[in-house]
Amino acid sequence: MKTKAEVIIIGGGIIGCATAYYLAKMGIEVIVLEGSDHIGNGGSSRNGGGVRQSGRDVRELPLVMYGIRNLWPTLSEELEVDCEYHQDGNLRLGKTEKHREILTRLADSARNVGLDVRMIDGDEVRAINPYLSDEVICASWCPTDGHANPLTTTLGYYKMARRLGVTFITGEPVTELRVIKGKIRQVITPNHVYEGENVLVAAGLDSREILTTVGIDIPMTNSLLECLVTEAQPHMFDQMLGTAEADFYGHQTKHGSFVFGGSSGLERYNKDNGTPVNSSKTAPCICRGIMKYFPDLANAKIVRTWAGWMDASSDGVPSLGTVDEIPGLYVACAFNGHGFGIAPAVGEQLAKLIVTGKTDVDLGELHYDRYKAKI
Amino acid sequence: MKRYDLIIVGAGPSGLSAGIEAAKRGLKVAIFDENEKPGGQLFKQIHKFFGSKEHRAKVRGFVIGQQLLDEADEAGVEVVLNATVIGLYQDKEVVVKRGNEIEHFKGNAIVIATGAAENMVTFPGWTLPGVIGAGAAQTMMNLHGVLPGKKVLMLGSGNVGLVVSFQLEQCGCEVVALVDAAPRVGGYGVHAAKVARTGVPFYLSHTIVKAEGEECVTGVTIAEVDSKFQFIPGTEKHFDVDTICLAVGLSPMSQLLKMAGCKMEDNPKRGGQVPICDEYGRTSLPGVFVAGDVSGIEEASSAMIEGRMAGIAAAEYLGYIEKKDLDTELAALDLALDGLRQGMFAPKNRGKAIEQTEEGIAISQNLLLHGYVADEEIDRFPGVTHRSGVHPVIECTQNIPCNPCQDACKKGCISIGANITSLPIAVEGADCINCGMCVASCSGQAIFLVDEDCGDGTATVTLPYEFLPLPEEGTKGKGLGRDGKVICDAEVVSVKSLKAFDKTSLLTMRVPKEYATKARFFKAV
Amino acid sequence: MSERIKEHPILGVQEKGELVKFTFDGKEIEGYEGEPIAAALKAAGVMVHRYTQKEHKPRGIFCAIGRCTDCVMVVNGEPNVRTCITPLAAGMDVRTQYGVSDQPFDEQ
Amino acid sequence: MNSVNDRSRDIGPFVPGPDDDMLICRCEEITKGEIRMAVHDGMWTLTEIRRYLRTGMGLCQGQTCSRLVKGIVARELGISPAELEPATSRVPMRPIEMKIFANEAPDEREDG
Repeated sequence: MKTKAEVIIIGGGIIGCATAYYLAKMGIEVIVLEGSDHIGNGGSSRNGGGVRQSGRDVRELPLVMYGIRNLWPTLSEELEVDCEYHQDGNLRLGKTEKHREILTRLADSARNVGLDVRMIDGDEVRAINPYLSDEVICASWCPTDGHANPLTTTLGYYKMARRLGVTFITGEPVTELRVIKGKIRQVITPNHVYEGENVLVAAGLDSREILTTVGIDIPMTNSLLECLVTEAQPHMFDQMLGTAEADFYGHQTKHGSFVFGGSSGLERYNKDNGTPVNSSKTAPCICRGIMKYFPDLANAKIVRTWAGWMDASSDGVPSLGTVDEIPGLYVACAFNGHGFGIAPAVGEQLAKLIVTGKTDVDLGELHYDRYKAKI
Repeated sequence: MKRYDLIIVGAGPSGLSAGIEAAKRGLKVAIFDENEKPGGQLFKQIHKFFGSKEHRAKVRGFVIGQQLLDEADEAGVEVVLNATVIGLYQDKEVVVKRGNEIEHFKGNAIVIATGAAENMVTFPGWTLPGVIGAGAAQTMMNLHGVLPGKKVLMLGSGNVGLVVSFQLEQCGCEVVALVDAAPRVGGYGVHAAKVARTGVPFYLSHTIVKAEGEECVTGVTIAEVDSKFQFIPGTEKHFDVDTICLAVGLSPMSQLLKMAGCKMEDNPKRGGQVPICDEYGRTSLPGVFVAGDVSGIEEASSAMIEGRMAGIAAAEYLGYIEKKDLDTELAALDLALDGLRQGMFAPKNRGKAIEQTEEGIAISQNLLLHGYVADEEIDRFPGVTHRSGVHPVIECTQNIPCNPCQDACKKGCISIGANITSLPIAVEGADCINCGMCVASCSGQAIFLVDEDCGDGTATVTLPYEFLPLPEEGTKGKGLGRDGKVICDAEVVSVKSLKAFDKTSLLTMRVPKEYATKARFFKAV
Repeated sequence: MSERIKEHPILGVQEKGELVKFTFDGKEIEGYEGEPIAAALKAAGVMVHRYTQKEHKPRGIFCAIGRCTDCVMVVNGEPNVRTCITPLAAGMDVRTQYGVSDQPFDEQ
Repeated sequence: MNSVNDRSRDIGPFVPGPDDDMLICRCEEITKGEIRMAVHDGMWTLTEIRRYLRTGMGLCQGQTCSRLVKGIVARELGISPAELEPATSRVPMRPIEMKIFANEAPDEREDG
């Protein structure tokens, strides 16, 4: 079994798979180590599928805008899989004046960095999506947002990277990184020692523990998110949806089912029993939330619910790029539940960074060492 | 949140049994079942059960279902129907869909008794309307009173395939063939024999090539397979049928346990994905128990005992009984369960080709290959004797755990002995009074009362008959051999339908005396 | 209704609810109140419950106990109703399901 | 416990079979050939197969096809079906209308 490569990537989620794919395209030898039994087993397979710019922190906006312009439109062809990418806009819905304030503030700051997003009133919302209830009084509207299928996209990156010769090893949880002669060198698992000149840590929440072994700490914690999916329904709409209150988000898939995510408000206190498990309270709460916005979906049957952990950082945006103090070490973690839409751009830019030392999009604001005390 | 001592998921034989035992020991018990009617598969099982008295042998499945319900009611078990358990969450929380709302409950202990689901096989056309599971056939005919089809091909010669084939015939369907890719009949020989003698041809080492039809099944082609299950060209056989029934095994329905985080294993001997548990159903999750098919595919009789064990174990877990009482009670049930797990169909013998009975008699190869014991093989079994006057002929040729015939005969004509799986012996010198109780009590319908020589060149054969219309005295027809082929003329000379026979009528036919040892079924012409 | 079992040798004559009228694709047919919709359709000789979304293939009763979901139809306007476990009621509007709609594919 | 699985292990080339067009997942209409091909594309666990192809993600949630899919994947990988972990089961065990899932019965304590 191969244990040496130019780049070792820790984490077989969409970030790890995409980076591996773009590296392999540049002719780089890569090993990807995944701790669980399955590729894409964390947030990559457990998210709502949003490919959106609106509602994001301005520090990560340039990266996601880059991806939507340059990568998403041709991704299905490139990965030879149907990523089910739809660019039909994102409605972020509001039901109160307080919601309007939140949405307006987010829209204003996004427009400042060049995003086409604007506030619209209830009637205009229903002109775009006639199924929404009268409770909706406003929304931010970003026509270039959309959604895609996170499962096929993640596994599509994996398939193509594997085809290009990337070695993927699952069931290999990393326990330690080792710096040798001042540079990152070894990646230790219970079974093997892997060696590479460059190491990317893209292991979601586990990144924190792994990075700790070389004295790097990224302040993040886990938070449970839950999703549900309905049976296939006749086609209704193609927009991605979210709400100011974040009580639910989601879209109708190509298959016809609706995928919705949401929360109960009790997530922070969820019991951590080793695997993300649904709370008995959340799905009913998400259903109640959805029905207020879409009364027509009351009869749609839920066929499945699932939960996943998001890696939440103290300031809500990821840590991305070079770890200056340890040559050869890179990080990509703490995506705060919105890592899917941004993943193609992250993978492509990280690959460039590792190979050339440069990126097209400035990653400066996402530097791992940015966390400061409040006073 | 509403809390019970014990929440049981599934009101089938094991769930009800667990509930009864737990409630009797003081536990507050609720059983949730998604179906409109309780009893699980019991209410579809219209044949008499095997086993001994303590296993409720010779009682029909649906009657056992009613008995269990009555006992549960008496013990104070709350049986909640139309109640779908949609999830088993942390802290032993059960969420139930009932009517147009969901309810949250907690159990101090939980018994999962969700039973099994049918396995399926694929062949071109397997998605056509008219291809159905054997369970679907049973549900339609025995619960809803609707014919599953008129001409049916059955795939699968295990007990389910055999029993359901017989049931199909009982409600008036024609079973055109019983097919299995295996080289030997998988279920009890007695079940096979009662189907074969009605004229159903068995095709072992055969499987379905394709189901035919555009909108629904109109026909089926089968072909012989070699030892690697590959079709042998030129062996194709076509049948016009409107229904293809699949009876190719069961898998434990253990999803709730996996969802709850129970340690699971894939155990082919137990039928697939099952929770890792001890002999009393304790899983890796404290206070979560399992019973019945969900922890390993067996018969309903074993499921009932496993259920009782889980119910008693739950009572001890919650402090309602002492550890020493638990040990005593479980030891007794262990014995009962052990009795059922003996014989050539015991779980430990799954997949083994048994050549000889426990008595050292060669197993009938014809029975394994064609579903019936050949005329020249039958005499070697101890239940088959020849003598003057009416006497029982017990065509029970495999070691299965069953002994009601021994108790049925008050004259001591039939002996099995202490070992419940032994072949019944027709006792020399005992005086048969032609009461017919043995014939009616045999769950395998394998006992006949024969008078080989009536003195006028004829013989009489009394056989169990569970079909409509019931022939009347004087009806002329044909005698069929064990293979279901017409072998002689026959006339019905007596028809007895006593309450004690429990719906098995005893039909006595007169045949030429040279057919006394061969004619085993009657068909009116 | 030749597909109904009039009398069963073991179970006798089964008790049924009241005979009621309902419609299948607009045609009026009869069934017993409370029995599964699928049983009433089977007794009336209906085999095809739906045509699949991708391949437009016919499907009907398969498991008859609400698990396989092959027998789903559009009932009173609601698609994906498991007819094998949904009790029949008088006046029900039962329609063949095409994909997830009651409109044939060429009209969707 | 997870076991090390090198996804570069040679499982041989994809060889088309005569029954590749056999439907396996009845709900989502996925064929044997699609499942076999997915294995050769690297989908080596039942969870990955499901996520990639939607087998077992339909109305019945895999109750009919999971055993069949398991057999096909195992054979393609040259391993025993028992070595393949079944895909996770999830709430709800049966499809449930949103309005019912949303409608939680009041707690008895609140009823008085």
